[in-house]
Amino acid sequence: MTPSDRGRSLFRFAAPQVFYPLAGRLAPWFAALAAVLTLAGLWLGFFVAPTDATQGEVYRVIFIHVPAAWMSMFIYLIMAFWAAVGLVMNTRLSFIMSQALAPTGAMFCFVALWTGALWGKPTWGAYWVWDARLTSQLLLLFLYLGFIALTRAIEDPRRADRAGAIIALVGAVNVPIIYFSVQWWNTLHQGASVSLTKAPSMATTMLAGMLVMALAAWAYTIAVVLWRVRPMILERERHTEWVGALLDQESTERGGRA
Amino acid sequence: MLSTFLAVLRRDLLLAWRGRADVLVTLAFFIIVVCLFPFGVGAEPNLLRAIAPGVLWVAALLACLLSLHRLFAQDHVDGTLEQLLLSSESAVLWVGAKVLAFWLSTGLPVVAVAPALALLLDLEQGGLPVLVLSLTLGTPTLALLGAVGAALTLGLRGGGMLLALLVLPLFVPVLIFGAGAVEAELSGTGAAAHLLLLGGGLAGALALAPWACAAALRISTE
Amino acid sequence: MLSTFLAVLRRDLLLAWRGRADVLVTLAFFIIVVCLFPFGVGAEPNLLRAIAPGVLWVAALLACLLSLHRLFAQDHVDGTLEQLLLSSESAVLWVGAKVLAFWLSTGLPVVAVAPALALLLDLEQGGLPVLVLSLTLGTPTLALLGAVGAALTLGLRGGGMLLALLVLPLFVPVLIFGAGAVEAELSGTGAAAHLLLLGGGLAGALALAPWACAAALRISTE
Amino acid sequence: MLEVQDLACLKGDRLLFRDLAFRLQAGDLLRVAGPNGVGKTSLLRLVTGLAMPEAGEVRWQGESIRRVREAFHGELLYLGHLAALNDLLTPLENLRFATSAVGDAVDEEACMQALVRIGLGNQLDLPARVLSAGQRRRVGLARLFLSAGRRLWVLDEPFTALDVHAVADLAATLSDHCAAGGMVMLTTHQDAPFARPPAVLDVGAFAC
Amino acid sequence: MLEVQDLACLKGDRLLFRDLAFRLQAGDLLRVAGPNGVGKTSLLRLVTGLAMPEAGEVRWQGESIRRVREAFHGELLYLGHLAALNDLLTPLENLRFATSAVGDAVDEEACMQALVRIGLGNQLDLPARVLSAGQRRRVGLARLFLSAGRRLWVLDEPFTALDVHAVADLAATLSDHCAAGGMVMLTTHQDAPFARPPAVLDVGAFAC
Amino acid sequence: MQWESWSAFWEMGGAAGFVWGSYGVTFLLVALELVLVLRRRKEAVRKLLRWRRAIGKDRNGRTDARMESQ
Ligand code: HEM
Ligand SMILES: Nc1ncnc2c1ncn2[C@@H]1O[C@H](COP(=O)(O)OP(=O)(O)OP(=O)(O)O)[C@@H](O)[C@H]1O
Ligand SMILES: Nc1ncnc2c1ncn2[C@@H]1O[C@H](COP(=O)(O)OP(=O)(O)OP(=O)(O)O)[C@@H](O)[C@H]1O
Ligand SMILES: [Mg+2]
Ligand SMILES: [Mg+2]
Repeated sequence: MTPSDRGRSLFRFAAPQVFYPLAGRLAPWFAALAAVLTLAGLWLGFFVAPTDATQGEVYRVIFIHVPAAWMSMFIYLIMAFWAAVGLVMNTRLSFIMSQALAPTGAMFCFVALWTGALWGKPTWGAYWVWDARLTSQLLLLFLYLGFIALTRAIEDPRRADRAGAIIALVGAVNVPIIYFSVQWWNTLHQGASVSLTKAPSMATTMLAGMLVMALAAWAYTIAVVLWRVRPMILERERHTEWVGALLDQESTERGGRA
Repeated sequence: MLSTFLAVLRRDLLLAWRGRADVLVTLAFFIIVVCLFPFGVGAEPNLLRAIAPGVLWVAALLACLLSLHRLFAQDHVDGTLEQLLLSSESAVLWVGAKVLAFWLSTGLPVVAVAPALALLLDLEQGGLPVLVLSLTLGTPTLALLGAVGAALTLGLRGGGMLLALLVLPLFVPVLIFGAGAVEAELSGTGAAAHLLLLGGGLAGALALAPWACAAALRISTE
Repeated sequence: MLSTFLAVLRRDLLLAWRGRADVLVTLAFFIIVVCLFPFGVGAEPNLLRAIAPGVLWVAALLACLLSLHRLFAQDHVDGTLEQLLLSSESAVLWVGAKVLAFWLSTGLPVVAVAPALALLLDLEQGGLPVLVLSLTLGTPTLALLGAVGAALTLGLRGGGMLLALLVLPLFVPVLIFGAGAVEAELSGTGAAAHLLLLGGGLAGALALAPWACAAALRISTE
Repeated sequence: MLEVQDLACLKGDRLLFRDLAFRLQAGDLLRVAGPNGVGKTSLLRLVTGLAMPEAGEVRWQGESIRRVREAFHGELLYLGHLAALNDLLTPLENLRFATSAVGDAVDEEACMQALVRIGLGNQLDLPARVLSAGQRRRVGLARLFLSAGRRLWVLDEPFTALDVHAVADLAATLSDHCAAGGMVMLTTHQDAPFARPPAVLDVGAFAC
Repeated sequence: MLEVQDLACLKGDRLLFRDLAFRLQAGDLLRVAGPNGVGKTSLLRLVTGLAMPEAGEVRWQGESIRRVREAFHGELLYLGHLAALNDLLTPLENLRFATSAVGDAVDEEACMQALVRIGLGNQLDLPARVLSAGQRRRVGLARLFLSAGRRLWVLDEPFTALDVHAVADLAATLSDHCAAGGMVMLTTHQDAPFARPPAVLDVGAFAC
Repeated sequence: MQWESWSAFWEMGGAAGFVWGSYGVTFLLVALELVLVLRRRKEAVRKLLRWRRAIGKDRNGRTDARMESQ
């Protein structure tokens, strides 16, 4: 074995090398898609959908509230999926994916809570009630925060990857448990004085606006995650030759520009 | 195989005995938190009675939470954990022993004094057996789930608090069914369903937590 | 003279910043404890509103209590405390700096988020300013009293719990007047008397606690 | 027996060493040398399997230690920088636990003799907290006398804090273990009177 | 200058030593010797005033150190077994804090130079947690270069974990301090190349 | 189109605070996230370049020199 062979066999993570430029090329397209869909959704939501008979204009919050709530739950599932893949297959890219998803998921989770609270005040008369769905959303936010806090608190990336993966999986097992327990807990105490399912049956234009906004949220998530994955790949693969070459190129460009 | 389990169990119980102060103080914490409530909320008996099961369960949960970081911390600092991980036995074994010893020395005393405190808050007598039963089923679950969190946050700065953040969402279902059992019993609905769910949770935690915990420990000491 | 004070203050704030996670997590703990209560007690808004001031104050107290052991522990373990005690400046100075940095990094955030949590528990809006004021006066008192306890229990086994046991009796009056202030305001009696007492407590603690704490540190490191 | 190939160790930003290779056979005493911070402790932790290498492999009897973990750990004794003492327990209790936790069946009498032999006869009943620096170290080293059955000893600065007599004693014990067909791998900055001068592995030569 | 009279030290129920007496004058380098557990660390802590003697007195310039505590601590530098490093701070931050906390006005540049001089030039920005054993020790020792103004240095096993170069360096620094009229009192089990052989105080001779 | 005027649109039937509060915070967070994410790459590249220079792997140091001499 020649020394250079050895050097190459030292770092043999091909996948990130392929994924890095791919992510860079795809992300702007998804971002553009997200922008277009958002504009379309807002137009549908504000100018096409009619005023709601019972709630008046407040209901227009729905066009971000529901997509955000959906995204926050989907993203957690995807995060846990990548964590599991990482633990089983021992691929670094999966861990990176799951960590790149978390902040966006937490953001959507917070948005769902915030918009729900602002919606609740005029419709229920309180910013917050301990309804089952609301409560499980709050706990989901805590799960996100725990995952982020843990992965940030550990400096060694390898340890952070695995520890984060474990807590993501434990959390994923717990999400349904939390959801059902909270539901049961609540119905025991008070009759469903407030219930989201009693929401007014929707006009098709409302539904369309909501769906378009949900698609926009998907596109946005994909774009942001692709962008976030790139520097994470660079940082972890900095010892590889391809990152070295890439950085050299980058610094020449900078030097050239200066 | 059993020798590792027994060695760890024996040592941890010996340590608990040597550091009796600790065990007593976990208890004292439980008692004090419960006693703080009348000060904070006001001494009205009806109000206190209404919140009694919730307060007792929350206090038990906090007492467990606050002693959790002790579970592996000392062994991590002084290098014992490294040695245990170098044992040729499966880590699941001694992790189980450690959690068992932990529960015996912190959970059990809490379960034992809970009825007395319930009387202090004027909980109706009919609720006492259910309270004890729900704590007996619930606190081991808390210990098992908490052990995973303790292993993950080992040696991190602010570990104790990070631990709290990680495990509290996991503790919520236990709390709901635990406190719910007592309230259901008092309201006449019957606590059987709640207790069954608590039992199921314990079985699930017993089956999964030691593995997760052992994996977490290997990661944390790397 | 001031140089020691400033050096310690600067370093402790830097450490708090370096370990931001810590500060955030203390906060998260406060939030979570408040959120646990509805799970234990049930979601009925009237009940929750009635216990809201008490729950918020108990949670603030617990959050302070649980971060207290951090105040000197690290410096004790790594020998920094010995070095500080060998400084030719008076120990009262740097003890004051440490407590100040501690309050800035744990008490202040709690005071800042308390109003949001009060809304979660549906506390009436009129009570919010009094809640914030009472916490602003009360939490530094807790930190000062707690520092004495932290110094006394330094390096003892089960220190965290022993600490809780030692300082909780001292904390109870603060809790009573703090939660009492909010309740008095809501019931229309006016909170002035309560707040005055809290202010007096703070002044007293400021005058005495650093000395007691310095003496306790000398004893603990011997 | 123990074979290390192409080992690389990454710490944070820094690649400490790469392409490190050596082998250890029955009777070998290997001293890992190099200046402070070159990566000796890191190497020892890789060899024991407590840490995972960035690249390369550690082999025990020809098999990767990750595949034969249990068998390997059954043959290994590792004493690190940390003494693995619980401050509340006495030296005797600590030693008994340390041996039985890793599955060695050692009775109390043997533990006591090991402690007496290493010079802690008067400290058997003190909590480890009050022991002096050298005495703490000795409690850890007492395990050597009870672990003749474990073939590979990996010791991180075992001579630290020991007085001259204890150093000579320990060196003799290590030499005996090798003479009986064991393997020893250690780091130290001090000279010690080994029976035969040990082989030296200079980590600095593989540094990046 | 420093005078110790009739000192006795009781630990638990064991009287470690009694009637211990010595004096240290400008330019003296004193090595406290004795086997493990004889009471060297205990003696050093008595001398610095961190612990109180069972009997006897420690005098600084003829006055009991309990009466002139502040003046005495202004002249004293003590480095114990523990490195007094915070794991989160970098060596530079640790060193700056260590000096300014005891009231020495030292600027950042000087701290940096001290660290570079002691061989930590590449570790200035790492958190102390990840340093190797020897590097941790060095951060503490860097204070020596910034404390020439403090006359009495009391060092507990300063050579522990240091590699051979660092040991030689440190010995030279200590010899220089004495040559410049300072006083050094240290314990060690290792030999070190001092400029002049140090005076030896055998604690064992006073043991009970 | 159901809005009589722009001002009616901005008033949102009296629910302006709630609706615009929701949309405002959401888009603020999205903008913040985008800024952070895009800046993060630049920072990472800068940090890595500094690191490569520190460990002396920077081949570009030489290229730069060559370019200057040209
Ligand atoms: C902080 C308060 C709130 C939170 C955390 C919250 C949370 C959620 C969540 C998680 C969902 C998705 C549920 C699913 O798809 O299964 C959702 C959907 C929805 N929410 Fe909210 N919500 C809040 C307040 C409100 C309010 C005040 C209203 C209106 C009165 C409302 C109306 C809706 C509607 C209409 C849906 C769609 C229902 C469906 O697709 O089944 N929400 N919310
Ligand atoms: N995150 C990090 N970034 C950069 N360097 C690091 C990091 N973590 C550890 N190091 C370096 O890795 C080395 C670890 O060395 P190790 O503890 O193996 O040294 P050693 O050879 O045992 O030294 P000693 O003789 O002092 O015990 C140190 O030089 C340390 O500075
Ligand atoms: N409570 C106690 N009861 C009996 N003996 C005690 C007690 N506390 C400490 N000792 C003994 O006092 C001695 C303390 O010694 P010290 O730490 O001063 O030793 P040292 O000379 O520094 O040793 P080393 O070279 O190992 O550092 C030890 O022998 C210890 O066993
Ligand atoms: Mg080392
Ligand atoms: Mg000593």
